[in-house]
Amino acid sequence: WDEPLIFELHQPGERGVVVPKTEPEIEAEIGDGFTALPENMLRKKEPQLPEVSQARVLRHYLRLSQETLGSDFNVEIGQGTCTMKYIPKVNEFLVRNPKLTELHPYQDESTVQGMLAAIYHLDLAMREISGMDYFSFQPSGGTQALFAMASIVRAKHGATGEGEKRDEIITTMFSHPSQAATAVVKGYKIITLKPDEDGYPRLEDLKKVVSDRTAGFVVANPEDTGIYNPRIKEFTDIVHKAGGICYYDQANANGLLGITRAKEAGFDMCFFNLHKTFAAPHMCGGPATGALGVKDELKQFLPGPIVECDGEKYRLNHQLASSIGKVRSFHGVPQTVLRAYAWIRSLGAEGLKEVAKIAVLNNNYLYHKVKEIRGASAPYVNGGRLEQVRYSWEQMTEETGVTTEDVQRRMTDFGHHYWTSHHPYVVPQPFTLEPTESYSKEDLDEYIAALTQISKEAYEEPEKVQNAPYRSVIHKIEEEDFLDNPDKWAVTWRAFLKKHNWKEGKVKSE
Amino acid sequence: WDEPLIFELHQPGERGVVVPKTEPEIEAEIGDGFTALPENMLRKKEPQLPEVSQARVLRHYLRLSQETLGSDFNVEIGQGTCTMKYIPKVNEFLVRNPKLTELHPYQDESTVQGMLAAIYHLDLAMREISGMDYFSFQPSGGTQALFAMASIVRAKHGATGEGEKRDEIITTMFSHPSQAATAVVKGYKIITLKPDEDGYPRLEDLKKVVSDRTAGFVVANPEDTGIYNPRIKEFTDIVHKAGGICYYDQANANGLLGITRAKEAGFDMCFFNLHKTFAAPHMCGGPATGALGVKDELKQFLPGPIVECDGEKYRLNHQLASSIGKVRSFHGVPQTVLRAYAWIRSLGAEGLKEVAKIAVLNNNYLYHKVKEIRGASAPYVNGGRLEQVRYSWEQMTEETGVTTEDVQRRMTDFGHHYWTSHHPYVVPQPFTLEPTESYSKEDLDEYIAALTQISKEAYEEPEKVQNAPYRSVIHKIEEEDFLDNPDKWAVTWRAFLKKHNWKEGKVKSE
Amino acid sequence: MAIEKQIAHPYIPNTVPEVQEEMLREIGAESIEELFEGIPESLRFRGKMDLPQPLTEYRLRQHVETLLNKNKSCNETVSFLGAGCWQHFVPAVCDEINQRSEFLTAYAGEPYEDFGRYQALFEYQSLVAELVDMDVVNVPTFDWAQAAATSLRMACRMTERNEVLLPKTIDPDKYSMIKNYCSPEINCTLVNYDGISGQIDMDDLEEKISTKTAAVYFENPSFLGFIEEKGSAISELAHQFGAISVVGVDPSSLGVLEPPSHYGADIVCGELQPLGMHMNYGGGQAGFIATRDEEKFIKEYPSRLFGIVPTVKGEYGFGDVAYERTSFHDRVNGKESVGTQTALWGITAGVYLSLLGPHGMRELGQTIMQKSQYAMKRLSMIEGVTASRFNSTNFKEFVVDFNGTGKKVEDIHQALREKDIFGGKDLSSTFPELGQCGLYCITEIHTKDDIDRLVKEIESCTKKKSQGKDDKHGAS
Amino acid sequence: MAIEKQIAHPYIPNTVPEVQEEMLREIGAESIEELFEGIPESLRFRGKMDLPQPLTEYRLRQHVETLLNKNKSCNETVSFLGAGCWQHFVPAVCDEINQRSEFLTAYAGEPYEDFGRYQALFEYQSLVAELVDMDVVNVPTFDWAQAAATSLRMACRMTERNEVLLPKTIDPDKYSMIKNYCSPEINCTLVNYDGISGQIDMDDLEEKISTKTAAVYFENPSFLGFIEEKGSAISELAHQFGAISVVGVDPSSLGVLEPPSHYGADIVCGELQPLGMHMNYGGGQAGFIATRDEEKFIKEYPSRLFGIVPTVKGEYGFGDVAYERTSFHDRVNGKESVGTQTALWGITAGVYLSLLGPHGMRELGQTIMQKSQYAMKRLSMIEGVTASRFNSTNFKEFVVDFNGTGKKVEDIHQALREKDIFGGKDLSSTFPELGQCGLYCITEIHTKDDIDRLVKEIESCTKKKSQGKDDKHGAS
Repeated sequence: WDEPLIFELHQPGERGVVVPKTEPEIEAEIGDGFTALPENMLRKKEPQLPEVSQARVLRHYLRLSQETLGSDFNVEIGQGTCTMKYIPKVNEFLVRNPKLTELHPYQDESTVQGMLAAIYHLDLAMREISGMDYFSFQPSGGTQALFAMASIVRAKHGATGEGEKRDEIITTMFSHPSQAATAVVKGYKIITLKPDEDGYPRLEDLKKVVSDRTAGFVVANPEDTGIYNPRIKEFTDIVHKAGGICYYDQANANGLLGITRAKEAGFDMCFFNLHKTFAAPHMCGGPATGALGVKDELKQFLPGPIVECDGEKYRLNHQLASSIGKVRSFHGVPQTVLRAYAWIRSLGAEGLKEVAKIAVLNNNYLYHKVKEIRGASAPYVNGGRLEQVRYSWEQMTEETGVTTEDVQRRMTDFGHHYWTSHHPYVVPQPFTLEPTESYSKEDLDEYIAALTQISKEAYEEPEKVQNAPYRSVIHKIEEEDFLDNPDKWAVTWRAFLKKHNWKEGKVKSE
Repeated sequence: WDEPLIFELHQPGERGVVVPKTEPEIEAEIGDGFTALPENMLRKKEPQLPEVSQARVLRHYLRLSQETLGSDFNVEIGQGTCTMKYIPKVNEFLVRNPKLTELHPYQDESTVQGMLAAIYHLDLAMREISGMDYFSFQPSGGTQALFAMASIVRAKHGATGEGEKRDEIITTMFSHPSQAATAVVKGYKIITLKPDEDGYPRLEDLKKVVSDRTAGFVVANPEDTGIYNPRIKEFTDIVHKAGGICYYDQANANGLLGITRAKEAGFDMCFFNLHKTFAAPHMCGGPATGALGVKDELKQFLPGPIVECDGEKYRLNHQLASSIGKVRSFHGVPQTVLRAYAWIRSLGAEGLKEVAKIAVLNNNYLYHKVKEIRGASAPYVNGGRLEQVRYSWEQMTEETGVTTEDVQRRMTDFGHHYWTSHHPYVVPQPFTLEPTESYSKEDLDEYIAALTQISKEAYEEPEKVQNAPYRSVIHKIEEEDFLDNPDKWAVTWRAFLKKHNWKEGKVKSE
Repeated sequence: MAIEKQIAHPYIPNTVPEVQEEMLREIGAESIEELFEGIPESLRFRGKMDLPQPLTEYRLRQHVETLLNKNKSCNETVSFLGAGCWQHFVPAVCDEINQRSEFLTAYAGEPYEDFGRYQALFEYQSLVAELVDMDVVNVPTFDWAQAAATSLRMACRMTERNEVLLPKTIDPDKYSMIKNYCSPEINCTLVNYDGISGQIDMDDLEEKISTKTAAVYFENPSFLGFIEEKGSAISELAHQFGAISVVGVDPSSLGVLEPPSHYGADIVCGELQPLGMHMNYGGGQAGFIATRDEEKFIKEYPSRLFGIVPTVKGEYGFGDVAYERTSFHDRVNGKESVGTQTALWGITAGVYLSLLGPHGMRELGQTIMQKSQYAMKRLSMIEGVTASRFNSTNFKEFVVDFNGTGKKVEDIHQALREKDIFGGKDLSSTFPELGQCGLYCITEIHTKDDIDRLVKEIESCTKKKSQGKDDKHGAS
Repeated sequence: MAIEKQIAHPYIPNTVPEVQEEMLREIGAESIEELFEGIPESLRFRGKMDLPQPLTEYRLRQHVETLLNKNKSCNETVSFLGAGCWQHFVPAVCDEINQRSEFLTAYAGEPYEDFGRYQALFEYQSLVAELVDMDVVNVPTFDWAQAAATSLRMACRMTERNEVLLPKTIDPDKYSMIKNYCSPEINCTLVNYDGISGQIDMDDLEEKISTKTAAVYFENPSFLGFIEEKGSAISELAHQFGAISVVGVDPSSLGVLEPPSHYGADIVCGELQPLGMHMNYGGGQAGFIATRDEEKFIKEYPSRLFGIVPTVKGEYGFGDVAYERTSFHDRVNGKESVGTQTALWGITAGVYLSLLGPHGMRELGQTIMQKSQYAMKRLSMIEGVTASRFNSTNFKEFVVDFNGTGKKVEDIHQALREKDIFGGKDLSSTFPELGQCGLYCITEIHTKDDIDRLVKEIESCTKKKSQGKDDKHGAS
């Protein structure tokens, strides 16, 4: 499709929809409704929204949808650390039920017993999976869960009078940026442990940095590299000894279900992304849920309300003793809670463990095969990866000049998605793959074949890769100035119209 | 996508879904359930269905969906006579309601009052629109409605003892093939009236062929040409005088809503395709509804049951005196009945008339513009078209060798669909366009631009058009032998595997 | 700033006056009314249609939902209705695919723009072919009844004869449809059934068959739920007389039952609704016809048959096999007629079979057999009740005989309905020779609890011999 | 032919043993267990998780539907709940688009494979920009509360100050979220409201504002539903002290109310849920932030901001504007944090605004004003009831004062619930100074009948002064 912007479809007088109207009786009694309005508050100039008929709006967005590569459509293993797994269709039908979509968050508890039951039973399941004692599903994303955990750390030390003193949070290099970023928002200084030559954080480094200024320790395990730190209990012990709180970034716990738990590794809190490990969809980037679990002694700090059950009726407990307040309005994202609940119910305990086993099998198979591709490598320890791996094209880039970003664009031509890494690029020319349990050997082989082909091209005709893509909706973007120059950037169509008049040059499709 | 056939995705052991199981208690009591089965009736060899995981099945069919150009996605004006109009999304959500989808057709009337009410009220609306007295929604398509009408003609004459004698049905050239074909099934001989130089059937021709062998007269008006026969009442009068029954093919009545009716034109029966004029979707070709309306005296012949109302309760009347029986099981396609009802309720009487007016406006605009394209013409009378027109590329073909089928393939490259005509091609190098009320002037201009461009190509570089398409999922088909040679045709994958071994040559996409 | 009274309808973009004027200018007309001049005044409808006021989208939704809420659906109750439309498990993926805008709104495109539609329908043909173990399957027709009627017409054309035999246990509604479709040229005759087993009475069949017989039609399982065991013998007899053996089949049985092609069927037809279609108050029906890959069969199909055909680049393309036989090609001499039928249900059935695979189909069949046998066994324990009425093996459906209870089916079902149970189809008027019987259906969706509850409620309402209608007020 | 007990799970293709063996052979491992060797035995969980048995798809659906049927939804009743989550008309096209598999399952692709996602979000930004009449809008954040909290943090960074002022009429839950998000570095102070009008007490504001003030935050309409009229004066005062004016807004009002940018707002934030999202028990929330197109604002956004950027062929491409400010780029020095938030709701809000257009938004606002004024008028006719409690103009919500009835809100609402009416939010514990008051919400979906019924039922339950709880048994 060569689909214009919605504003370009503007035809004055057209309508997409008619909103319910005021009854004539009310209009007769009340008038136009504006009389009561202070003159200065009445909008004088209509918003310059486009006027488009319903069919054309639908066609527009349907076409845009077809120009989007949802994970339902491809072998979506290129977004390592994000656990792009199969989103069961039945769950999507379940969350479209008006008995969920048309619930108001302030309805009386007696009218939402079904939803509260689902929340409560997911809590029970999460406790089994993690070994934690209580869960809150309010954080609507991993970042918000990390923020909530940093807030709890702050509140906990605040409660013991150490809030001011303990102002450092320790993290590691191969972790999600939000671990550090959310702690910074809560006023913490960040101490980052670097990996050793095998990719593990060093116990000695940790020992050096812990002190009575240590507020907390946040880490993922395995980290983005897929490497599991076997000494994690020693890490948490050291932090505990120094008076710090250990919290576990389990955004992606796909290789660990039923295998190992936060509790045994000594963590005080953890969170799971329901939109990753628990098969809720990513929805272009949310809404999502970061399910936050804590041990008993931290329950009082949870954002409220949480759901409790007296054996018969479910109720909302708003009265947590030292709650950090709220991190998101109402009850988080109940649709995603229900999805995760449904997913767990479709697998059971054995099924969850099977998920972990196949995720790890798939990842090791992929790891084995990718390492055989010319110019590709997997830095750090040989073997020992769980559910994902951060790879490197360092050698290929040195030998051909083709970078990981070039490969990324070229992968589009094969119908694949491919992600590099968070910044900073500790691993040079990185790419991060995570096959999850959802993909078959044949799927993995297809992805591997594409990488192999691109490597071949890089060595034989590098400009082919460098000028990619060729079969995308658009060609290669020339971005620099349009994104970083305040005179050129345009975050909205109105800003674009003010700054540029560049429609002419646009390539028209046939 | 270069998506294989589903059979090529077979991986023994994979599963798409698990069906509900037998409880262990039942299994304990009954055993495997096969003991009771006569040995000769137990299936020995499993059906050779593919084994595929759920995600892969979903991916497969989603990709096929993207390779299908639904009318939601394009300016779907190329399927003239089929009234491809906007399918309101709200109606689709309404028919997904379990209160409809999970109804069994033999439920007690007391448990389906809502559905019966919808059927009844659609009947009332159809009566207003047509002037007929009763409607049956059992025929599930226009062809079946035409068949039902031919059956009623037969039954009616049978009732008066003229069943054997009256064995001719008169129709016209520019009508749907099913008019003749269904009458043939009912044992009738077909007499076809040819158009005069202006495209009208001749009254004199009709007079020549009517006799006491005339069973009925079936016609569309306007016909496929979009030309309305203003003397239609004279036609029906002549047939009535000869003792024949007149039935009206209103498959497409889009230009007539609120403008003129079957009753005034003297018809005894008519039918509307709810999936055309009344905005139910075509669904790749059904299920659909041909709403069949009759005048009072033919009610007793209707296929049963029909819905009646005593002012309070709705009931099914199975006891029509001389019913032809049934033409389709149960109550037709109730989803489509509900869609049509919803569509009418969203427009009202004025809205329906507006539909006709804009459909005719759009068509005349298109007619005016297409005639200006080099090599294109609209045979027969100048002007006077209602909602569709059959055009001709005769001149262009003569001058360039480019045929209407070439244009058809080339239109795909522009994201458009384009239909030629039913057989036989009375109009040479035909194409039939019907813009309906759903498309804006801008949409029409886009379609016209594509036709204009192709005409230009035909005159400048004809082979470009002849070798099209270039941007389709596939290239030009070389069909002849594979479709008409019994040694080569393959209607199923298993037949294909037996006859051909041609996988190797298949072009692989990147 | 009052609300505009005259606004463009969301479904009709060109209600905008300025655009209309521009278009009229282009056409050279003064008004839209002028464009209707071809319709004489005497035919113009100048009244106002008596239709309710238009509703906005929200109010429409409210209105229709209020209407539908007056229905009580089978998933709010436990239903044992079958008789040609069955409540099965519909995988969510089936719904997702047939709700896709692309498939929902596609129609008659060429394999270039509608490639996916062609491939999906070709796959559907191929999948059903595996199920029935035959090489040709059509793009689906309206329903089983239509498929059977067309199969019989195909047989008549092939044999150039005009008599067909059908079993007396056939669904009367289906028979009425077939009869109308076959009349006036083809005579339909019913063959008696054995009173004990329900099976076709071979003596009667032998008596009625002749060299005028074009086809013998029977079903497996039969309408009354039992398995017709003598398929081979029936087919052989038909073949002896030069007739075609046509067998109608419920495909949900084909994971466990032999396909008719294995006992001599020349044409197999049946109903696709069990393969992924919701019941939709009967709107989920779709029929299929399957044959061997022989020219004499293919030439007689009225339906479209999509076949593989290569492109200039050697890709798989698709097209209509033997198009010239259709009424699209020749409206008078084509085979019967073709038009919009039930393509979307064909695609959906393909999705269903892809999801279930051979194991799923076998488990489906086995589960149905186990549960229905359990239900029959338990029902037969009720005093005065026998299930099945016939002494044959059943699949999915069976006749429950209430004659021994002294109660009418109607009253029993009324009592069940008050307990939110929909009993089976009442056969008392359509099969009067059976007296007070009902056709009950058990599929994989029924649980042991559902069945036990049915048994309990029937027990309770047949026991109270004299109370009769008073029960009604005891309902919860 | 028994049912296989061990079968591959439909969600996990590689449970097939043969495939597993082949993969292990390739890896060079003996078993899958071996791949977990990196996890020490002491950390291994060797127990069995106590989870219920797995359900097949059909049973899962039955189970969850049974659960959800225990809920009573707002479209089975008449609900007057608002307070941050509102029941509006959701066009079917919005649902269709956000249920599309493509958008549902997309995530973090590049503009090459996810072009549609980028364009749809860019359009959303552009459409909201028109609504608020500002040039920059972000990819949406979690909700209004988060948008407000981030707006305040942006203001603090821009001014290098750490005190913010907020109105005492703010939603207490939102305030608790903002406070936690701002602590420990930023101090939040509440400004009193005028007891009669509810408007911000300008004297108190003048007293509390200083050159330490980073931002003054207020809302329009306010949490309690009235329109804050002195926007210009407040903004001017803020600017005098070098502070940023931050205004939170309900976008459903912006077809009729002036956008905050017209009365001095520097940062506008708000809630997108009214623009096409179902309530979803609170799961429909999404926040936006808008500013002028100035570098000093853009540099402080933590969110992604998609901008247009040309391709080598001159097509529209899209990319992240000023990416270096984000925590994705710099985890320690980036602005706050960014991650998965509510992109799908952003896309949906774009669809909604495209459908309504300027006229639809105006009609929406006007309809809400008319109907809510009607409701206030009628409610005020009830003895002892005043609506609104505050002497200002309201939009959509208003405070109903029950103090004169001698009844507790809780009891009135309980009585209403028995009539299938959900009364508004009880304010008695969160705004104790108001006594027995409720926050009621009227949108375009309410009919005159709905409102009249509410009035009648309140009348009836407030009249019966002494009967109290006995009412309960009168429910239908």
